[in-house]
Amino acid sequence: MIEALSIWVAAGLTLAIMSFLYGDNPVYKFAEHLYVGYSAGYWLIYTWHFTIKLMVIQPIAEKQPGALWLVIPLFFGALMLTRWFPRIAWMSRWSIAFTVGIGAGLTLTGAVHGYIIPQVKATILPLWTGNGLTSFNNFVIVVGVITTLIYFFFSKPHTGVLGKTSKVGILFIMVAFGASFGYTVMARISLLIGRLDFLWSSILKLVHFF
Amino acid sequence: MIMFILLSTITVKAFDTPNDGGKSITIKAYNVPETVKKALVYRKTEGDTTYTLAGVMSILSYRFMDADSTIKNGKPYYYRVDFYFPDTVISVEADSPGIAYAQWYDKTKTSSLIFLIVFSTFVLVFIQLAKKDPEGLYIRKIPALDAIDEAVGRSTELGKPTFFVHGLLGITDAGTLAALTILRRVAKKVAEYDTPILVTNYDPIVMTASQETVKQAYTEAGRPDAYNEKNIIYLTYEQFGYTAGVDGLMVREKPGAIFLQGYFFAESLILAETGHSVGAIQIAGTTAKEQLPFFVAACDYVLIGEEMLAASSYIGREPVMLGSVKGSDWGKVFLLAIIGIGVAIGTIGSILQSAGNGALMNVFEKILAFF
Amino acid sequence: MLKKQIPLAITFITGVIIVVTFFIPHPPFGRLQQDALTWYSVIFGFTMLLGVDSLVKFHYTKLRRREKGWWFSIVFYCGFLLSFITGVISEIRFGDAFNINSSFMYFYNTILVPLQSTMFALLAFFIASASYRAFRARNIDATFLLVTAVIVMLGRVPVGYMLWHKLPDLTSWILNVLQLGPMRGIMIGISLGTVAMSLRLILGIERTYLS
Amino acid sequence: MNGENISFWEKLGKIDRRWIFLIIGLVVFIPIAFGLRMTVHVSPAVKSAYDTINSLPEGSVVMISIDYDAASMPELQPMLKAILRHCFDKNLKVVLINFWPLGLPIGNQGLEEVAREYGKVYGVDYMNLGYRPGDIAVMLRMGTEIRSVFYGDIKGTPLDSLPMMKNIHNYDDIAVVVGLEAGSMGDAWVQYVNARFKQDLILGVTAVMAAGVYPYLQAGQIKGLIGGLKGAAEYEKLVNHPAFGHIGMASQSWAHVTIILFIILGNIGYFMERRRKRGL
Repeated sequence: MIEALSIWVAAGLTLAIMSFLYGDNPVYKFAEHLYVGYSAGYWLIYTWHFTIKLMVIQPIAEKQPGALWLVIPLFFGALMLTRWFPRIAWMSRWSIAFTVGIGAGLTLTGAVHGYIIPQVKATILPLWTGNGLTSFNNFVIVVGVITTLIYFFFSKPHTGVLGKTSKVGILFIMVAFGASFGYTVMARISLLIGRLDFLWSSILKLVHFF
Repeated sequence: MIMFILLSTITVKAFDTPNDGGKSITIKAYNVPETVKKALVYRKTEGDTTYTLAGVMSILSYRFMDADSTIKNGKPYYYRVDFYFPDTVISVEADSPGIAYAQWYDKTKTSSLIFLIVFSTFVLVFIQLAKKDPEGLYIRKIPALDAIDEAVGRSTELGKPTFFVHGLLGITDAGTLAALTILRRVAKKVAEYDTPILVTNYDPIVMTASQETVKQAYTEAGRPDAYNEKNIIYLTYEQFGYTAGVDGLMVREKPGAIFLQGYFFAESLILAETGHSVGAIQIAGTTAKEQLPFFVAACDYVLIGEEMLAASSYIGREPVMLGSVKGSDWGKVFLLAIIGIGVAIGTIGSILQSAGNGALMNVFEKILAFF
Repeated sequence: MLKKQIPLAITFITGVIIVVTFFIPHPPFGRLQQDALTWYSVIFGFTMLLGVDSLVKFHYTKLRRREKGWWFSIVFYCGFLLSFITGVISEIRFGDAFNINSSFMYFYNTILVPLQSTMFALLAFFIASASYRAFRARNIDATFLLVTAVIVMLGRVPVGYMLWHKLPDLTSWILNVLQLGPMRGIMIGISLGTVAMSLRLILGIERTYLS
Repeated sequence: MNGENISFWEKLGKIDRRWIFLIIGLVVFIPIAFGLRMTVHVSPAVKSAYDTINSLPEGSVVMISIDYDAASMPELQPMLKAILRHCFDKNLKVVLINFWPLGLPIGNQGLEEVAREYGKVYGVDYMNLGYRPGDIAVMLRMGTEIRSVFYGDIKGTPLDSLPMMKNIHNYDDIAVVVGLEAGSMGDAWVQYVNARFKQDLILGVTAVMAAGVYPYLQAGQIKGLIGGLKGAAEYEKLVNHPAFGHIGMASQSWAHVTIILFIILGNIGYFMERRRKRGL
C-alpha cells in the first residue's frame, strides 16, 4: 500500500510540474510551493549535519588539532546574525567583508594557477608536427584562442586589424556556442525520456495494482 | 639468473617530497621491467626491527608518496619495495633513508607568481596613469550594459516590477561579485524611477550582500526611505527548487525587465525561456561558458564572460576603474606574446627537428616544463 | 569608520593573506586555503538561518495580508515543516538524518527526487522552443551558430550516421578541435577578468556593498 | 492565394510554443509507449568494451561500480542492465559496489531484476557490497583487501559466508572493473586504481561527460568507453537484447530530427517575412 502511495505521489508531482508547460495553474503552484518549502527545510538539515555538526561541533568535541582556529568563522558567523537587530546590523558588513576577502583571494590564485597558466601552456602548440591533420588542428586551436582573446579587448576601439580579428573571434565564439548547444540537446532529451518512461511505467504499475 | 638481472637493475630512491608542508617522503623506483604486476612499499624507522606496509606504488609512474600520520620531520625513514612479478617477488631497499622537511616556497608555482606580479604591475601602473591623466581613457561599447537603463525604464512605463535573479554560486565566485556591481546600477535606476524590484537569491550570504548593495544604491539615489529589505529574498539552496520558485514568481508578477546575473548551471534556459514567455526584456550575464549559448539564444542582451567582469568599470567610468581595465588588457597582450613566441619556437623547432636538428625542440620542451 | 574602513581593511587583510600563503607550503600556511573554505562554509551555515528567516517571513506576510494565492503559503509551510521535522527526528533516531532508512530520506526520495528530475526534464521542451525561436539566420554570426548546432545535433544520433556516415566524425572534430580554441579563449578572458576584479576588491577600489 | 500562403509561414514563425512542447512530448513519448526501436551502429569504443568482457573465461569476476543517482538513471541504468546481461550470459560473477550513497537502491534494483531473468543465485553468482564513505581511500584499500573496508555486504552478511567471495580479496581477483559514472569517480578509478594496480577498466558515462573521458581511451588507460544512451543502445545490440537503450534512442533520434525541422520551419517563416517586408 505504501509503495502504491509513493508511486501516486511521485507520478502526481511529476505531472504537476509538467503542467507548467501549459501555463501557470493551481496544480503547479501547489507543487512549486511544496518544492521550495521542502527543499528549504532539507537544506537547513543538510547544513546542520554537514557543516555545523561535522565541521564545527565534532572537531571541537574531539579536540582535533587546529579546532581552535574555528573561533574565526564562529565570530564572523555570529556577527552575520546581528542583521536581526537593526541597531547593530551594520556589524554584519564585517562578515561580508571577510567572505569577500576569502572569495577574492581564492579566485585570484585559483584563476592564475588553475586556469591561466595551464591553458596558456596547452595553447603553445607547434604548427608543424610532421602530420598534416594534427598540424592543421593545432593551427585552428591557436587561431581560435588568439582571435577570441582579441574580441575581449576593451580599451581599444575595434577598428582596423583589431576590428577584423575580433570579427573572426566572434565567429569562432558563435561556432563554439552552436556546438555546445547542439551537444547538450542529447542529454536534455535523455532526461525527458527518463521522466516519461517513469510516468508510463508508473501508470502500468498502478493499472496492474488495481 | 633472471632474479639476479632484475636485482641489479631496479633502484629505489627515497627523498623528501618537494614543495610541500613536510611530513611526507616520496619513494621512486627506476628501471622497473614492464612485467611487474604490483609494487608494495614498506617502511621502518630508527628503533623498528621490522618493516611495516606503507602502501601501494603506482606501476605507471613508479612513484609513491608516503604521507602517513606517523611520519615526523627531520627523522630518517628506511624503505623497501616488493615488486611482484608473475612468478616471483623481488625486494629492493632504498639506497638511502628519506627525511621529510617542510618548504617555505613552492617552486611549482613560480610561473603563477611571475604572471601575478606582471599582471598586478600592469593593473597598478595603469591605475596610477589614469589618476594622473584621466583624458583619453577608452572602453569599447558593451550593448548589454547600455541596455540596463532602457530595460528598467521600459519596465517602469509598463508599470511592471524589475527582477534581479542571482546565479547559483556564492560570494567566492567572481561572477557573483560582478553581479552585485550590476545589481547596484539596476537598484539605483529602480530607486530613481520609483518602480518595484525583486531580488531572488540562492545563497544566503549573497542575499545579505545584495541587501547591503541595494540599500546603498537607494541611499545614493537619495531615496533611503523607499528601501525595503523584504524585496531581497532567499528562496532555497536547491538548484531546481530555486528554478521552480523563480519561474513561479515570474509568471505571477510578470516583470517588465529581468536580469539573470551570476554563475548558472542547467537551469539557465528554464529561467530565460520562462522570462521570455512573460514578455520581459532580459539581460543575462554569466561566466559559466556552458550556459552562454542558452542565454545568447533566449535573452535580449548577454554579457559574455569577461564583459561581465568589466561591468563595474564600464558603468562607473571612473578613471581608476578604466585604468584597471587597460592594465588587464595589457595582461592579455603579455599572454598573447607568450603564446606567439612559444608557438613560433615550437613550430621552427619541430621543422628543424625533422631536418635532423633537435636543439631548438629541446628549448621548447624546457619552456613547456617551466609552466 | 567602523562601517566603512574596517570592512575594507578586513577584505584587504584576508585577501592578501590568502594570496601570499598560496605560495608557502610550510605549516600552518600550507593548509590555509583549505581552512578558509571551511571557514566560509561555517559562516554560510550561520547565514542560512537568515535566509530561511527571510523566506519564512516572505510567506508569513502573504498569509497575514491574505494576498492573492495566500493559501499556497500554507503549502509552503507544510513542505518546510515536513522536511524539517522528519529531519530532526531522523537526526535524533539515527544520529544521521541521511541514513538510508530514515523517514527524512524516504520523503527525499518520494518528494524531492521526482520534483527535481521533472524540473530538470522540462529543459527538453525549453531547448526545443528556444532553438525554434532563436535559431534564425539573421546574419553571419547567427548562421554560424545555427549550422554548427544542427551538425552536432545530427552527428550524435543514429540518424546522422544514416544521412552521411562521416557526420559523427565531423561532429567529434568540431567538439575536440574547432570549439576548443574559442572556449579556451573565453575562459582565459574570464580568468583574467577575475584576477583584475579580485585585485580591485582586495585594494578596495571596487566596493559593491560599501559606498 | 499568395497572400494567404505568406501569412501561413509567418504565422508558423510565431506559433504558440505550447504546440512545440506538445509535439516534442509526443515524439519522445510514442516510442516509449509503443516500444518502437531504432537501429544503431556500434562504435569502436563500445565494441572494445564488449570485447574485453567477452574475452573473459567463465567464472571471472566483474566489479561494477554504481557512481550515479536518480538524475542520471535514464542514461546509465540501461547500460548497467545490458552489461549485467552480458556477464550473466557468459557465466561471469558480478560484484556491485557503490560510491554514490543515493545510487544504492537504483543499482540493487537493476541487479536483482537481471539476476532473476537469468535465474542467478545471490552470493554464488552475484553480490552487492553496498556503500562505504571515503571514496578514493576505499578504492585504494580494496587493493590490499576488500574486507578491510567492507566487513559485510549490503545487508550486513559477512563476506566470508558468501560462497563466491571466498577467493575474492583484492583487485588481483577481479578481471575487470566497470565504472558507471555521472561525476568525478571515473577519474579516480583511472588515476588511482588503474595507475596503481594496472586494473583493467571500462567506463560507462553520461553523454555530457563522454568527450572529457575520451582521452583515457586513447591513452589506453581504459579498455572501453560507453557514452550516454547511445552507448547503452550499442551495447544492447552487441548482447543481442535490444531494450530501453533502443527505445530511448528512437525517442532521441526523432526528437533531434523534430528540433531540426522546427529550426528549418522557423527560418522559412523568417525569410518569407523578410521578403515580404522588402517587397513593400
